Amino acid sequence: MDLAIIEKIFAIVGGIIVFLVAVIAFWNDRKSVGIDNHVFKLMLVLLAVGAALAFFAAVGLLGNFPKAA
Amino acid sequence: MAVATLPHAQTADHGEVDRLYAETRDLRLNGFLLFLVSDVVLFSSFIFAYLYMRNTGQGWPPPGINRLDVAFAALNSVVLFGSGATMHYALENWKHGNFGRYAGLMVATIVLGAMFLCGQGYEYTTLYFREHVSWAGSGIFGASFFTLTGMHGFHVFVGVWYLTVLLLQSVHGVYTKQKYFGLTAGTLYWHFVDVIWVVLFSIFYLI
Amino acid sequence: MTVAAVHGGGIADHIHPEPQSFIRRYIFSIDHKIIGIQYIITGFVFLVLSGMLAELIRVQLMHANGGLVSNDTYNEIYSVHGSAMVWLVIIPLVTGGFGNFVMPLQIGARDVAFPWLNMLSFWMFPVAGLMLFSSFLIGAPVAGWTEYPPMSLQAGPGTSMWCAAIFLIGVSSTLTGINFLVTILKMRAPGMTFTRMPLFVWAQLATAPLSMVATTALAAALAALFIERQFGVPFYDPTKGGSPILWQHMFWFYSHPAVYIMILPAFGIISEVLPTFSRKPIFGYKMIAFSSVAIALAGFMVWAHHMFTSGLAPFLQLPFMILTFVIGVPTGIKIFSWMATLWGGKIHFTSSMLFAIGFLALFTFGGITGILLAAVPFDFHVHGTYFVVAHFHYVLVGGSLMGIFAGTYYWFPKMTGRLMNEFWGRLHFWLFFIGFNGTFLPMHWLGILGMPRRVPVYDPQFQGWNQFESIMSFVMTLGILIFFANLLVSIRNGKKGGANPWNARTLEWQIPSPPHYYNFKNIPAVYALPYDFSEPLPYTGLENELTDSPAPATAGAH
Amino acid sequence: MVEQRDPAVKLDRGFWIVTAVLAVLSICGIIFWYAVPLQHWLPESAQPADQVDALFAFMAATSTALFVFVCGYILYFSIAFRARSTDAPDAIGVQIHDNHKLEFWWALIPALFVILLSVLSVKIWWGIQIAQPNNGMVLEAIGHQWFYTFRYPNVKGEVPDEMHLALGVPVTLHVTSSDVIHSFWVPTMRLKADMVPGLINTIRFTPSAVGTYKIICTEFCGTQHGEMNKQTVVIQSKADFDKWYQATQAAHANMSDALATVSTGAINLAGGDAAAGQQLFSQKCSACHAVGPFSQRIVGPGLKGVLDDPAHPNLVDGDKATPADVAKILQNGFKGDLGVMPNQAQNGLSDKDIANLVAYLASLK
Repeated sequence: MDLAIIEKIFAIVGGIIVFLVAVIAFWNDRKSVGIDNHVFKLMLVLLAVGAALAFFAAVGLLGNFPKAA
Repeated sequence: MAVATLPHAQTADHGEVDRLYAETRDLRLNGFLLFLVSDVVLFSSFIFAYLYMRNTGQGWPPPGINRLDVAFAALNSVVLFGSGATMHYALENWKHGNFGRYAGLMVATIVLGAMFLCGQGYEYTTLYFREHVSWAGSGIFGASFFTLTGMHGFHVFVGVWYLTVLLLQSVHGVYTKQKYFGLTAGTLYWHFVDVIWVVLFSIFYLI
Repeated sequence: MTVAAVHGGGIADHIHPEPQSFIRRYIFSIDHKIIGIQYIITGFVFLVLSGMLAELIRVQLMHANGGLVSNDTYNEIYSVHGSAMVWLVIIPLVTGGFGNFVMPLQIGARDVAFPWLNMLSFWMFPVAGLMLFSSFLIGAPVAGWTEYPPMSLQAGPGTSMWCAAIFLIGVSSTLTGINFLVTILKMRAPGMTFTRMPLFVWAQLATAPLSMVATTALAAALAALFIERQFGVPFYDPTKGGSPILWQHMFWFYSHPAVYIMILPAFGIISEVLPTFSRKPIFGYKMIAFSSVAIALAGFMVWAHHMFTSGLAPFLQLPFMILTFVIGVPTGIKIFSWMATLWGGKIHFTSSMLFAIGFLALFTFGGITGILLAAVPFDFHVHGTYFVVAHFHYVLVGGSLMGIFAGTYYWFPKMTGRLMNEFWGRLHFWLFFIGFNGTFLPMHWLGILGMPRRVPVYDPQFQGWNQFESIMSFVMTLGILIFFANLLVSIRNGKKGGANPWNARTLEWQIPSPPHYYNFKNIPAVYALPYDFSEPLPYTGLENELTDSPAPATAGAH
Repeated sequence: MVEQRDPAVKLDRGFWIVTAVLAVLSICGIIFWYAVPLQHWLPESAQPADQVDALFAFMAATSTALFVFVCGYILYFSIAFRARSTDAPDAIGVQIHDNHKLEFWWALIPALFVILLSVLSVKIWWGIQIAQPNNGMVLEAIGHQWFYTFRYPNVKGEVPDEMHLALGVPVTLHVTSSDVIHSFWVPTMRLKADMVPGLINTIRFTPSAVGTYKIICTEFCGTQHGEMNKQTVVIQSKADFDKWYQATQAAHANMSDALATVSTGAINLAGGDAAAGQQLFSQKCSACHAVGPFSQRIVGPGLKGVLDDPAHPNLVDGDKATPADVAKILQNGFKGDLGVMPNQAQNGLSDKDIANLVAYLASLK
């Protein structure tokens, strides 16, 4: 199989897993207090966003594609 | 002078020592967060420089340079983001006293971080040898891409070592279930490195 | 007042025995007081060095055709003069020097939050200074303290040295900012709420985030310049696709807030000196405190007013112009409040007070010319001329340096236990004040009439005024020499001052001079603002500070 | 207790006398700046200068008034409220903390002043940046280390030494630089624009007084920056200007429109290495030129087939392009309808580099 396709499949699967893990971790932590925990929650949200971006890039909805000439 | 010989550890009871720990931890936590803020500013400045140069009106990427490979970068990003998740759960497990699972997740984090670095190395060599894109020789594209991702890679590299040291420290009993500021700092740092990559990934590969 | 109340908020004392060896005590000390004095001594050494460069500049400009040094040497001299005055004199003195010595004492803390980091910050500073001055050996930077590319890309190897030195001092500044911010936010004595903090602490609180954030942006710009010079990686070189304007954006994004890093602590010093010697509460405490913060915030949004002529899109000029005008409002409020503090006082004209009053006049002038420069149409005329030179010397010498002198006369007794000589202090003031105005006032006019800055030779029609300025600069220098002589003699032979020679009311004056290693035997509790002369002191827990009784066994260990 | 701490503010006669004196002094200052405007010391030579002077007069007058009041009160308070030798050593001043009414007013006054100044500055900014006539004669000024040159429409090459302008004819002046940052400042015009390499800044004005006026560089540009104030703007009547313009046109008729050259000899193109040329192209040329057809422009045209595609007009001498022609452009630079290309002095190409590049371009078909 083409290397690029393997890369994409891994990225898609990994993106979904990381997204779910980050969201679940955020949900478990949602009531925690303290400045460190607040920062952690913010970071988890951004992590989920990052995972989503990677997922969309891998499925081809986002990213650098040659513009239609 | 009397103050010079204060035997505080003898006079203070155990509860006071704990309170003192909480307070120094509070100072260190605030200091560490502010350090991360200044690091964010450092990255932001370079990101500003990149966006500024990118918008000086010659199209991007500049002629003669191919677009970056999104698929591989997405995979590599997922590796780094995954390490963020494992790191988060490592700290959670430490807090709950599951030291075994903590160690496993830490090792996973370190391995994933190292994998990200290898991926970046692979990407750099591909760019350099196959596409002839280099730091100094490819105009503002090479300058901004390699400077920013290199700076981030350096942070990851430092982070991998930092986490390794933390793991060894925790194996040797430097931290306890109650007192683990070093691990909190390590987790904050690692999350910070991840989140910077979210931004870099978006501005280099997605837009 | 219970013991618990006194100790209740005491936070994170660094309880180590006082070091006894000379090196750990005076060289690699982690005591904020020693570090503050180290900053002040080092800063004054660099003040002498860059003051000598300033005199070389003035001697060169005695004649329209120059003649003292070659053009290139002249360019090196003023570039190092500017860089050193900003980064090695004013910023370290007002933040590292007075901030370190005074701020923890004023908030009732035993040290800053990270004493070891504080020592590290300090030791970066002389190293950076030596690097900057030794760049003369390999061809110092020539493009002024702003180092605009492409000039700075072509200049000699000293420019890379300059980058490294400023980067180092920037890291030091950032670390100090972090340190102070945590100290002020977390380590105040119990009862010292935000609205009970002395105004010098407020000034440091407004400055610390500026040093932390803005200096990091400068570090990025410097790193890029260094990389481009050493490895040819294009950021700023237009022939390789880079943009010289990018440097200007990044540089001024730091250097405009840097102006406030330099002036806000001086505001703080003035706000301590004026009430003490007027025997009156500071007028409009909250307005002064909040306007410091407002100035610090607004300082991040006006950087491009340094770039009106460099090709900024016309419609971008407007917001930067108007925001710059707006900064005049909080500044004006401060000046009016200081003025009102004098009204109805019992003013004692100590040297410190003379400098504070001189500061008011000169800073007002410099602030007004700043408003003039912010108006885009007028800036088109005077940008890059001696008008600008005059403006920022009024703000930085007439403002910050006068504040530093006021602070030195004011806190010298606290640092050494001895007073400085008042007669020589007053002579210093008058020579300095007259010499300063004689040197810099005519520059406004020269700039408007057509004298560009950074020139070793100039149009002969300006020679008369330049000679007058040079002569007046000697008067100013004489004043500074008197100051240093006074300082050196007073350390050994000054009159003993006791704990509180000025009858001042902030916390640092309630403990012995010089303070002992832990500052406070007991951390005091604070009940009100310090500036109320008709009331008893608003502190409890200080009863034992001035007696010989040993500290209670719990002092230090909460 | 409260009364003692915050006594009612009483302003005595001395205060009002001083206020009156300061008011008189301020008015004198204001009259001074309007009676003796900037023009008195520094003549005006272009149309927006009068607006800048008006703004300056306003700002100088109001700031003088403000400064007189601040300094006057500081001086008066210092004298009137000095501690006297008859006072008890622990005597204290009037214990006033705040006066919200007063603070409101003195926050409002600078705010109003700022609003007024903003309105005036924006109006004059509009007059300088936006409202200037757009139909002006388009000129260019180019900064070099350490002199200026000028370009006129239909005059080949660059005009050295003096910049000639016609009285009353609007001018659109584009400024740029060939090396480092310079600045173009004519003090009598009250106008300035930085000359930034790679960037074109524009100022527009209408010459308004016949005479010879200095051009001064205000951005540090190297060793002889201080001597970059010798050249002048010559404003002449329309008839005199036309005479000069025609004479210059004739004198420059045989000049090349290419920029000044460094090495003048023909370049030996033998042994050019196309692979090295490709590398160079990606570094030096690709910012402005695509490897595509002639019509694919970035800054300059696409260069695919530059030596055999008939779509490429010959830029040098009108014949079919030869490798020597391309080398000549790389060597001498180019200026014309298609844009500006730097010459050898600016692009930093060695003769060998040029040979390599030509070989690479010849390989694109």
